[in-house]
Amino acid sequence: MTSNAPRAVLADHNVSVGRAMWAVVRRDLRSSFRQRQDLLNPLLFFFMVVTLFPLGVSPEVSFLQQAGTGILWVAALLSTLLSLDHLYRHDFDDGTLEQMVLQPHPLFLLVLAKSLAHWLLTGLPLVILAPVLGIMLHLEGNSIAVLCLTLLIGTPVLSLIGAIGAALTLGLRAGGVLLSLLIIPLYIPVLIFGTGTVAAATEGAAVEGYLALMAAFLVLALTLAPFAGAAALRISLSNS
Amino acid sequence: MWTLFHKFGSPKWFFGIAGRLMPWLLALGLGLLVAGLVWGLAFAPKDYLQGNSYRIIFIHVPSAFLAQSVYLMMAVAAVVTLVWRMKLADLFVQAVAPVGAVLTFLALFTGAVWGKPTWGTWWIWDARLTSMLILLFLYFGAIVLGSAISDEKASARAVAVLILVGVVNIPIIKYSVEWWNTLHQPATFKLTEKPSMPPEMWVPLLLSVLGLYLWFGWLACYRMQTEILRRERRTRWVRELVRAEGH
Amino acid sequence: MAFDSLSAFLTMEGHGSYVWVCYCVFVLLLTALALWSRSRRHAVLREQRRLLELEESGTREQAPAAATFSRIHPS
Amino acid sequence: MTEPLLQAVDLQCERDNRILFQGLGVSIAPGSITRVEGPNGAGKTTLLRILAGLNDSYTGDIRWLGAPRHHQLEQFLRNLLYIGHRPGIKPLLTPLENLRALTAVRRPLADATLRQALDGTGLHGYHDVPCRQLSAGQQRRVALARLLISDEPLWILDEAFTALDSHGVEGLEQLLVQHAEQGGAVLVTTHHHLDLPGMIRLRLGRGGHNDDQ
Repeated sequence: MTSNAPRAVLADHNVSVGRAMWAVVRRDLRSSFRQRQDLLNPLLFFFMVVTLFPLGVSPEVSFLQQAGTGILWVAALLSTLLSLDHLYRHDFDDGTLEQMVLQPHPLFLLVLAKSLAHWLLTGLPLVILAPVLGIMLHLEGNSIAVLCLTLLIGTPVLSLIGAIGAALTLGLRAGGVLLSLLIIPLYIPVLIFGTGTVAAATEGAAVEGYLALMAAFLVLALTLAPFAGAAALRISLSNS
Repeated sequence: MWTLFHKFGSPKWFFGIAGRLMPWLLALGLGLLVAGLVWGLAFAPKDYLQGNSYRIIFIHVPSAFLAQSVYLMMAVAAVVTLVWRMKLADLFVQAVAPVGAVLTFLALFTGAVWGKPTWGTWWIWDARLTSMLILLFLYFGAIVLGSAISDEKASARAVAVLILVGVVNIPIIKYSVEWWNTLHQPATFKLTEKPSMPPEMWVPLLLSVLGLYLWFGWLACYRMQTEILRRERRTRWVRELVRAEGH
Repeated sequence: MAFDSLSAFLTMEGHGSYVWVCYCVFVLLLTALALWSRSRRHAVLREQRRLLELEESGTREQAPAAATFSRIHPS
Repeated sequence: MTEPLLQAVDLQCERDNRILFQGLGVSIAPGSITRVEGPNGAGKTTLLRILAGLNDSYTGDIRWLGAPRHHQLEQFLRNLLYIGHRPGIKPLLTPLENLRALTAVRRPLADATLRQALDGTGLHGYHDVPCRQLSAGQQRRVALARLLISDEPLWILDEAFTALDSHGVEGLEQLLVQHAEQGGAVLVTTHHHLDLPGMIRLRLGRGGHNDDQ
């Protein structure tokens, strides 16, 4: 080559990680609001599953009061699972996911942003809808308040752990069912503490300790799950 | 050091070593297992509280022990897979996952059958059995995910991530299930937790635990060898081996 | 021996069926695992041998035929 | 001799028990345009994905500016613009929103600049229509608009000319040449007839030298 061979000019402008994360959240929110039906589906599912119990078991007040918390928690868990299948699927199909992995930022933070967007779009609406269903299941005011609190702490954990499963089953046939099989066992502690805390509150016991424990779960999930999710994402994309 | 590591990680080296170890593992394992079980079945004294049904302990406890340690071993192998990408570690996970699931099932089954004469019911939502059930689910997850991904390397790495997530969760699951159990039924009578066991009981138990571990070692070696034969088709030594076995 | 007779050993004071079922299932499953692993080994060896023979007979050496994209007319 | 931007040494990739390529060396210098060629199934896309850092099931060394790539992954990614088969365009968002989302994480630009880039790829008047209402070629153009405002020196374009009309192909060819003249480097695959001055060809054979060894 000659001495006046061209020299590459490297890109010098860098964007902060926070802005990159915000861009991920904003894009997810925006494209979800263009397709509002998808936002409504988990909520409708939540509502319908809860309705099945009075119809299928018993509409008696005593039964509903006793089982109501469990029903609401299980239904919330199932509708989260249902929505998780879409977490990466559309991004995977249109290539957005590849572009996300190629962003010059730590991938686990972008995974965290995706999980946050998912929670805002499904977990939070479930928490907001829960009191209405709680009243329909004849739960007491105090129980409903504690229930919402446990859901508020618990549903982000569901989104964070679920994101790992969604990344692992990316691009697989029957990914949705597979996702549930992988993730349900990991959801059990959250379910136990979510319902257990409400049960304790109904009996009049102090629940601060249990809530703190659930918060500890949340912190643990926040710190560990994005790393596992990022690793899983790289593996799945590598294989596609 | 690094070359040594690679040497120990080479499938060919492992195949040879495993072949030499396996007869010993099998003989010793079966010997100890039979000794422990016969002793436990016929010679150990009757338990004054539960009568003869306690003899199930000699298979329940080894199965449960092994079921849990196999998952832990898989987790260690998963770390090796992800960090050093050692072939043997992938092979190990793939070879032993179904074995672990069967052992977990055995622990559950024997626990349930034990429950019938002890509590008068086949299944009880006791903390131990419930955690075992969840462990079985975790095994299923790993097996199903492994078979759903066709590319071997990607499959091994995805399963490794899942197992690591699972192993972080196991203590949390255990703790929460125990807490849940006390919430719903105050602890009454626990399987296997006896204040003091006479040597006539714990020695055969120890023998059968050891025996089952060794037997597992044999089976794991055998299954890993099979996997090596399947995957290393292109290498010359496997070809020669296959050719030799054929005649 | 913890039992007086063979029948006592078999019945175990009413708990015999439970104990024996457990032991039988245990032995059965362990044997099944071993046998299954064995049949898998044989299947793998058979498959490898087939591939090896296929390669040695030279079938695989031939380059794949180029696509012609000519229409097929079934009779 | 200028130092290559991206360099791969002794690259080997095996997929589903089939060796796609082995002993492959790739060197991408500033000012070069490299075209990866080969029949279907030869591993063109896989090679591009490996070089872009999307696929890590390979053995061999990949170096960025002379140092191992994984030691400076973020810097590498910042200087890489990759457009794949699936170009990363969300069908529910408009071209402008898509372009904004794609550039915001690298170098935020004013909307006016983004609109100019969209105009430059012939999308004038379509800036605010959801992409799912656009044709395949138009969607491709949304992705290609990134090239007009790119400050990344290394472009990796998989099937770059797919769905483009002849006018679009011509424009893109000029853009690639111009990028190379300014010190950038381009790596492309395409089934189009592409013959640019000074273009390097990298040929992947079907099956290559796999099987017996």
